[in-house]
Amino acid sequence: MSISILSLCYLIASVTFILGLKMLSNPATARRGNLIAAGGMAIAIAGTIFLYDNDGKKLGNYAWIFGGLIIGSIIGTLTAKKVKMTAMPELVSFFNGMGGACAALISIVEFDYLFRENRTLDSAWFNNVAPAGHYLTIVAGTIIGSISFAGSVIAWGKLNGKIKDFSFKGQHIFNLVVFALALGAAVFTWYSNVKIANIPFFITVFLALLYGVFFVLPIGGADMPVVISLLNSFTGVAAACGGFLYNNKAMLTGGILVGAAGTLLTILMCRAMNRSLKNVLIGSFGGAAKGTESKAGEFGSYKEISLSDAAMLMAYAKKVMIVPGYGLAVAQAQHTCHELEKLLNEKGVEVKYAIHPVAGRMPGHMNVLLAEADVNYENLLEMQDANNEFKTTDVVLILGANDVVNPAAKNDPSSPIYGMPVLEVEQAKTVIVNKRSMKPGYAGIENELFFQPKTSMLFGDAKKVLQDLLVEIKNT
Amino acid sequence: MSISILSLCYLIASVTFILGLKMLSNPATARRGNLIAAGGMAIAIAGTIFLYDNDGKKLGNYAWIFGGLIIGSIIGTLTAKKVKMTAMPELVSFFNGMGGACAALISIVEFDYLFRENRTLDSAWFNNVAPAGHYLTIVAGTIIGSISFAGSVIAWGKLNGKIKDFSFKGQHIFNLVVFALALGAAVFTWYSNVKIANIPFFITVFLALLYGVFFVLPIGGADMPVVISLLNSFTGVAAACGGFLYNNKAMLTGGILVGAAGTLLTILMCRAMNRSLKNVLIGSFGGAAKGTESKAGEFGSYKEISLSDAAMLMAYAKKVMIVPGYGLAVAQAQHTCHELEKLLNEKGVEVKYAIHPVAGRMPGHMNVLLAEADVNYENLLEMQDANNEFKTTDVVLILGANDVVNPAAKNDPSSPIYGMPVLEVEQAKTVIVNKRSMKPGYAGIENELFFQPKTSMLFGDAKKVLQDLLVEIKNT
Amino acid sequence: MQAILNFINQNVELIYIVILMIFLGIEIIGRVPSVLHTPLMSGANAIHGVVIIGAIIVMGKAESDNYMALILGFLAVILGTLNVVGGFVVTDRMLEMFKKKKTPIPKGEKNMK
Amino acid sequence: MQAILNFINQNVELIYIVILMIFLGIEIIGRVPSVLHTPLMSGANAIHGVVIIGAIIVMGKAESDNYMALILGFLAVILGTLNVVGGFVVTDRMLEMFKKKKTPIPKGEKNMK
Ligand SMILES: NC(=O)c1ccc[n+]([C@@H]2O[C@H](COP(=O)([O-])OP(=O)(O)OC[C@H]3O[C@@H](n4cnc5c(N)ncnc54)[C@H](OP(=O)(O)O)[C@@H]3O)[C@@H](O)[C@H]2O)c1
Ligand SMILES: NC(=O)c1ccc[n+]([C@@H]2O[C@H](COP(=O)([O-])OP(=O)(O)OC[C@H]3O[C@@H](n4cnc5c(N)ncnc54)[C@H](OP(=O)(O)O)[C@@H]3O)[C@@H](O)[C@H]2O)c1
Repeated sequence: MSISILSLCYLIASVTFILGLKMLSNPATARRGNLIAAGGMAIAIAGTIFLYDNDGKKLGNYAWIFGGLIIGSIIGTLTAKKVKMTAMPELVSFFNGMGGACAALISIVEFDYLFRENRTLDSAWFNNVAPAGHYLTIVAGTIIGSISFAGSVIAWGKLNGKIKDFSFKGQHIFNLVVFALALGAAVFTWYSNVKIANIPFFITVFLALLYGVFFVLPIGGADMPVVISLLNSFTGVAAACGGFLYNNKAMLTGGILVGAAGTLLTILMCRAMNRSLKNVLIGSFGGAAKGTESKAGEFGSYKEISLSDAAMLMAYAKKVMIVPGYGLAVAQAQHTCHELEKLLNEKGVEVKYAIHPVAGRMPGHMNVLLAEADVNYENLLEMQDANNEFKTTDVVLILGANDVVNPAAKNDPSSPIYGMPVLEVEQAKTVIVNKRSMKPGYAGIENELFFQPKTSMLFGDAKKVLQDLLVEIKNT
Repeated sequence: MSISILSLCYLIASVTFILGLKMLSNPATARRGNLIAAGGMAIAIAGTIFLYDNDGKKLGNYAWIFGGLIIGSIIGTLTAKKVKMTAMPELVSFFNGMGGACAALISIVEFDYLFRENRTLDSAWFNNVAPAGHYLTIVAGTIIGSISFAGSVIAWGKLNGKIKDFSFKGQHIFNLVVFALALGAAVFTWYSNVKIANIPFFITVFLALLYGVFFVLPIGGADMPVVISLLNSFTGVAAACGGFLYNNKAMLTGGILVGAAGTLLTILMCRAMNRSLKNVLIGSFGGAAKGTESKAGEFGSYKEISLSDAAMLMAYAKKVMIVPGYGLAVAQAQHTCHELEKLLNEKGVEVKYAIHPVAGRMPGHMNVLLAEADVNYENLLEMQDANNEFKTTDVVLILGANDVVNPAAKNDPSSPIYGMPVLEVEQAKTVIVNKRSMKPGYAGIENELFFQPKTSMLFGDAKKVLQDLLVEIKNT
Repeated sequence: MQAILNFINQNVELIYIVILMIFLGIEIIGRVPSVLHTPLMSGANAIHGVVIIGAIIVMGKAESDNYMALILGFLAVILGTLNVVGGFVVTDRMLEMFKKKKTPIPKGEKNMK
Repeated sequence: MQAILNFINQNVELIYIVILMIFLGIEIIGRVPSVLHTPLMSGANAIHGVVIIGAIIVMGKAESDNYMALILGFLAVILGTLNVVGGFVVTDRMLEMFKKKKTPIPKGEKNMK
């Protein structure tokens, strides 16, 4: 009886996961989708705690279980509520790592059971005593879970700046070897004596963790969103392994669903910034090479503009469009930017923001950033609408954006970002670009825009420059 | 062993069905999708014939099986190859009916087994001897299959004009009663004596067939595409019942897939012509009422144009757009229309066709029609492109189209077709409308276009008028 | 109630398959352009012809003295085959007519990507 | 080979579920706008927290003398809960920020349909 109700709970959970994910991929329903999935999850968890029994044996250790649940919930809620909006991707990565660890731990315990049951009998081989399918799922869960745990933690560290990119020659060979060894150890376990089978197994775990670390270490911090999404789908698969282990449909479906969706999402992310997944994972070495300025100056010379002139231009403009980019996030200048907007409004200037979907370093980075400085959402224009409004714009103020306004994406088929839709700022009357130097951005390429006649550069740290602008404009 | 291979075959089949259907819904891949699904089907069938065995018992009667397969294939291929393109929807309906019949027959035979096994034992009740779930699937398969068979055959008859619309007062009540009785008979079977259980069962079959007939009879011929799509999904469900009966995954998945997709497709079809499914099934009574011309003349007067003037206009135009509609199909004037096109081309006039997605009486009707008269596909413009070209068009020739060029869909919120995208012919310099009278079209509403100054009417049967036009133009 | 729950529990896998299939069926054709409605309908019609498998099984199981099963089964096989073969052939013919017209699309964009 | 076939045959339902799930996962998020990538990722991340169920089972089965199982299980429950609870909460917070901005859409079109 109770078992039947439980499988019904799991069925409901699976359906809510599907619906939730579906709704999450549509702006209008996303939030409800998230809640629905959460509801399903709650049902599945409650069901497991109270209804689970395998042939008559119900669960015990309720104290421990609830203890863990409560501790986890408190920490989870607090961190999630406290974290600064801009730090959310890190947090996602962190949580993802926890999930991976959880999957790995489960598999390890299950292996431990297999091991204890049999180590008493002497001189038997592990493969004689353990069912192959069972062991296979255990190993899969362990390895994938460990990789996703280690990788996510590294990614987390990178995003909040604790860990720096690190790579050495032939690192890929090294990684492959580590991975191969991990598998090797797992196979060795299978063929080793039951008494000592646990040793090679724990070597497997260790090597998997090691691989996770070195897999993510070399990848450029800017690509972390992609990596996190990938590790995310890994954890999904690890969870699915757990589903096989306990023949648990909720875990199975939920895991596979995330595994599949996560993989596609990873690819979509890469596509959004015109890169292939391979290029993100391997190409990351070129990090240095990418920064090349070999082509520098090929577009002739650029002109600078003084603060006062810039202030003048904006103060007397009818419509100003602000194009925020990664630089704004680096400079943490979103609040100052909002002040500028308000000041200009007082002067009767219409101010809008042009948001490029991949501006910054994670999808929606700019929405998050400006939301933090509570800029009014009505003023954030998506790329399409923005491109329609540039024609009627007097001044475009580019704050630490570069690739997303690079005309080469439209004009120059040889450019690495060719084909990526960009903000067509050059349609406006004048363009003021704020950045600290002529250095290129993420894509590491020159930007012809900076050299066009209607463009003028306003060098300096975004925050600093904005503050000075505020003063100047007040005085005009 | 062989069983394992068989379930692999079924697995492959299911996947190909999914892929096939997915590809079918995208113009670029549709044809390949159809072939892929067909391939999967072949695998499933071959697998069943040669690998099926239930606990040791392989299949027999190969002569009969192959006989049936061959006969079916020959008839199927021939009819499908011979049929005139415009008659294809009828054929689809016919084939769909055959599928429904097949599902029903299977269930009937399975019932017959249940019945024979037990009728020997005396004074037992059917429900004591038959497993409930098994009987339930049998009944479901029988009823749904029969309805879909009877309904499809009626729809087929209607489309090729053999059967006329027929409805009487309170028909819906009658239908509901018949349906209820069918279910009742099925329940009665369940509680009747094993010796005579077959009698109420066959009454069920009969009533289901009856319901199918009266379900489709009253619905207007124009709505048959929708009805066929609905019956299509019915057959899908019936097939799925078969899947449960033999715990056969290929049948189950294939059936459910079509059941679900078919239902959605039905709704999409209705939406494409701005109607609700309910309105199509029930509203069909209003057929007469819809034809109302109460509003006639509210738009003032219309002007006619003589053949010679029309010929003149077109012969000296730079660009002529032809808007084909249901009337062209009725008049079977596609070939004449093509001749006109060629003649005008000789005279250096550019001729294009503006195709509205729901022009005619089935989706893509016009594509099919003009393809038959092998009009060059490059000259068929979809609605969007057409609407962009009307501005630069000198003469629009409307052949038996009405609703799809009715401006009320854009201007008049009270209009039943309000919101349906239409061909904006009024953007062209002059509009010539050919139809036989001022009678309204499918939607049964007046068309303001006919009364606009730049519009002039050219009455008569499309074919006749086109032939006369040919002569006239030759003489100019 | 009890009965239903047990049923669910025993057939939970099948129920999953059915539910997932329903989701898929809806997701898959969600974005079909209306001009393709007819071929899509026709293609789906061919797919549910899979019911032929059932007919073959019936036919194959029938004892040689069970005329009802033999005759109805035989009929079922013929009709089922009609559905399958006819369905796929007619769909292919329909699509043939949209094919040429559609080539511009892939040519135009697909190559870009 | 033989072994694989048998495996397939025995677990055919599970295999179906897995395959259908893969299809669904891909179909479902196929059309997500890039601005939603981050929340979607975060939401998916929360969903795979379902692994917590496994942790609970491990914890619940552990005999009171099996310290390894107890400790690791306890840890697993905590981490899993972190994943689930934290995941959903942070996703909700993210979406909060896109929410307002998106309202125009439903207002604009949805009502038409
Ligand atoms: N959104 C995503 O999901 C995502 C993820 C990974 C990668 N990306 C990629 O990131 C790029 C985003 O384009 P973007 O235009 O936003 O950024 P960008 O192209 O990386 O350019 C950022 C610019 O900001 C300037 N900058 C840096 N710090 C600054 C500061 N403190 N004050 C003022 N300026 C500063 C830099 O020039 P100086 O050094 O001269 O100041 C740099 O040129 C795209 O190529 C996208 O593909 C996006
Ligand atoms: N495509 C689909 O899937 C589908 C399915 C069902 C319904 N529909 C509906 O059908 C309509 C299609 O629009 P439509 O403009 O193509 O057709 P329509 O609106 O039904 O108008 C057809 C017109 O052709 C004229 N006509 C009839 N026979 C003729 C002949 N022999 N020669 C010349 N003219 C003739 C009729 O006027 P006279 O009687 O005065 O000649 C009639 O006004 C839409 O409302 C659509 O929603 C479409």
